[in-house]
Amino acid sequence: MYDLPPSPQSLSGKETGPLLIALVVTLSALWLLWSGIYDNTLILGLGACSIAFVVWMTRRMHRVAEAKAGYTLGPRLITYLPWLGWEIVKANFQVARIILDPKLPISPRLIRVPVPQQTDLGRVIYANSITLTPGTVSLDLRGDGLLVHALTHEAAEGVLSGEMERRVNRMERPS
Amino acid sequence: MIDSLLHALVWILLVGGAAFCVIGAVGMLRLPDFYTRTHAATLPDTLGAGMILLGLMLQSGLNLPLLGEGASLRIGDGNTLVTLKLLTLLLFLLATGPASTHALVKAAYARGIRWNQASPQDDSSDSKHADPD
Amino acid sequence: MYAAALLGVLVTMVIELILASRGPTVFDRILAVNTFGTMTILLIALCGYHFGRPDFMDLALIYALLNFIGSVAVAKFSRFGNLARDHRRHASGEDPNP
Amino acid sequence: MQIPIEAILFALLIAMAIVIGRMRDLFAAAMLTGMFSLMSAGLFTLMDAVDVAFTEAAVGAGVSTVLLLGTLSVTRQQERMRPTRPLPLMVVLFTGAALLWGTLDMPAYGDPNAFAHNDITRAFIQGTAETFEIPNAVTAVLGSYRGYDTLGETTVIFAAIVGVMAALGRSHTQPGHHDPVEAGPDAARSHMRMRDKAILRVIAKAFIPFILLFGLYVQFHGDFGPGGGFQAGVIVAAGFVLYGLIFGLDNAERVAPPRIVEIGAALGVLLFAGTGIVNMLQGGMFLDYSTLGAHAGEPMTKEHITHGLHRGLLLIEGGVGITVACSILMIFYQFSGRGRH
Repeated sequence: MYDLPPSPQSLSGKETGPLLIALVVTLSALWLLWSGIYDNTLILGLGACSIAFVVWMTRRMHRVAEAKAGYTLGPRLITYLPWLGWEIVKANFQVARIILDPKLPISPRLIRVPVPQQTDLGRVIYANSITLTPGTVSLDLRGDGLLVHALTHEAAEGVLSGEMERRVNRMERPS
Repeated sequence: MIDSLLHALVWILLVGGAAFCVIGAVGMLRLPDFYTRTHAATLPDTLGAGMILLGLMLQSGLNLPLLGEGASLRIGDGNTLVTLKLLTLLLFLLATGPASTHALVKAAYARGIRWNQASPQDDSSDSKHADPD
Repeated sequence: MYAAALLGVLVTMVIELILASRGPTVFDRILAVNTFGTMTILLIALCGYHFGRPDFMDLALIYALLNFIGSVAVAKFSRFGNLARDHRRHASGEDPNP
Repeated sequence: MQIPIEAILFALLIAMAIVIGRMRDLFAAAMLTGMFSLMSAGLFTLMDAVDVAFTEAAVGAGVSTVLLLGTLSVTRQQERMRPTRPLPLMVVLFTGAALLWGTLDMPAYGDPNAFAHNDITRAFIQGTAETFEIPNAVTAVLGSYRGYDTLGETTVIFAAIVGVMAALGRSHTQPGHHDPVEAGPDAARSHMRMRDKAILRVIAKAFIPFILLFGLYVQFHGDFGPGGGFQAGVIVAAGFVLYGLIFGLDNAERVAPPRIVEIGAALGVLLFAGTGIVNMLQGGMFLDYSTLGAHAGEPMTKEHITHGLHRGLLLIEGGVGITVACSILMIFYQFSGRGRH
């Protein structure tokens, strides 16, 4: 009765395999981690049923609203995250110093930076990294431009220097 | 030796995280307009929450006799499950935080919320705002 | 130790409450409520340790997952004045600046 | 240590209540109500009512904000200023005074001789621990000693959704609306728009599975920790609500068709009550789950009884979860389909 429409972006057979396995593995790991009960077959069985239900529902949702996420993140994620973490720590201290300064030395700027990433996931990681770093907030992601509000000139220069952009790019295309 | 070092580290992380929360809140009080306040609001969401949760993770530690007796684990003597739960909690916070901030800022921008200060330098090629309704 | 961190979290909550009631725009309030949500998560996690109750972590997790929904709903409502209108029927009016 | 924190939180609650009462902007008031509920959940946690805090968190943090906003989209956003009328004011003052007077009979905060700490309560907790052999007594008490109450509560939720549907009419989207031919170009258009909202879409897509899984985890671990059918139902519904918020009501209704959700709401109550009827058919009393563990021809042992109780709890918690999830989702459909222009 409720036939799902064939979405133009529905998952093709090639992508389904690895994505599905990744989803099932993540969900199973989370269940075991949350549950902490491993000697009760009933609970484990219910866990398996839950995972099956969630996977079914997720695939249904993805088929309804187009769902090509492009999970092409390379192993560079492992080197990207610590770098991002360190950037966040540095930026935190900078913003904290500005806030605690009695003169409140801010110089807000609005800048537009290019978003050369290929996949939506890459764009989202880039935009979210900018937001996560205090001192810069991504305002609007549209087409291949990203509107960024920066608290200070230094923060704006940091984004314009494009180091983060290069790192996300490299992570996106495993080479 | 290691123990007291670890203890000191937990202390620093917890108190430092709380300090960043307070600084962020003070910043939100002091900064002049909505957009600059979002920058201050990022402090508690990133380093504030991060340091506190990291401190708690160190406190419960990783102790690997993980299987069995899951329901009756106690805190304070190496509790892997709690540590891992805190880790997922931190990851969730770091992933959803910027998304909701972005949704909020984007909504404010679309509704034409303006800068309080005279005129921030606008390097953007399109500086038109949607009409506020 | 936990008490010191708890104190900081509570102070932050008080300030956020002031911010939420002060405004001036609705977005400032939402921003304050967002941070308040994060503080509640930290409060519950810290209390879990302080009182030795690990099951508090489930509560903190639920907050982290559901707070996001509340924020999205608020942001969406403040922008469009409704929650989830049919995209097909309002395809033109859906995005104010296409 | 505990008392000062609670005192601060109580003071904050009162301050917040005053702020909300003075607020004219209903949108801001709705958000502050969410904050109020966050704080009460923190307070419940401190008072060791973890299950209550869990419900408050699940309902307050996600769903009630969404429902209040849904209501706002049907009504107006500013409170209308009216001159104070004496009669309603009197009624309110009188009721408030009566309630305050009533609290005088309640035991002092933290009183060890309070009713909640007397022998009957202790006997209940003790008995639960012995017969049920599950760590979280709250779930067992709700399902067994207070089984009729819980059935009643589930029925109330079901009645609420029936009431909402009677007041607002059935969902505006008709089933035939979604024929694939029409949906084809629409899906393509939604892809075009996708670029604009990539951030929320990608994050939501990544998170909905975890929200759903967490809901199911809460559903099935009510025996071991805080949680159970009510909380789980809210969380699962919240996952679908997030989907509807970000991908649109039409897509959400395609994933979880309103017809099936309606049936689900009734099915949950049926599952609960049906368990009781099966108990009666097996020769027990209504909602006496121990009969479910009986083996034909064998005398009932304690192990059988415990087994039956576990099965019964699983079934009725499932019923509660299904009803709650479906009801909340249905209410979300009803309200969000009626936004103003």
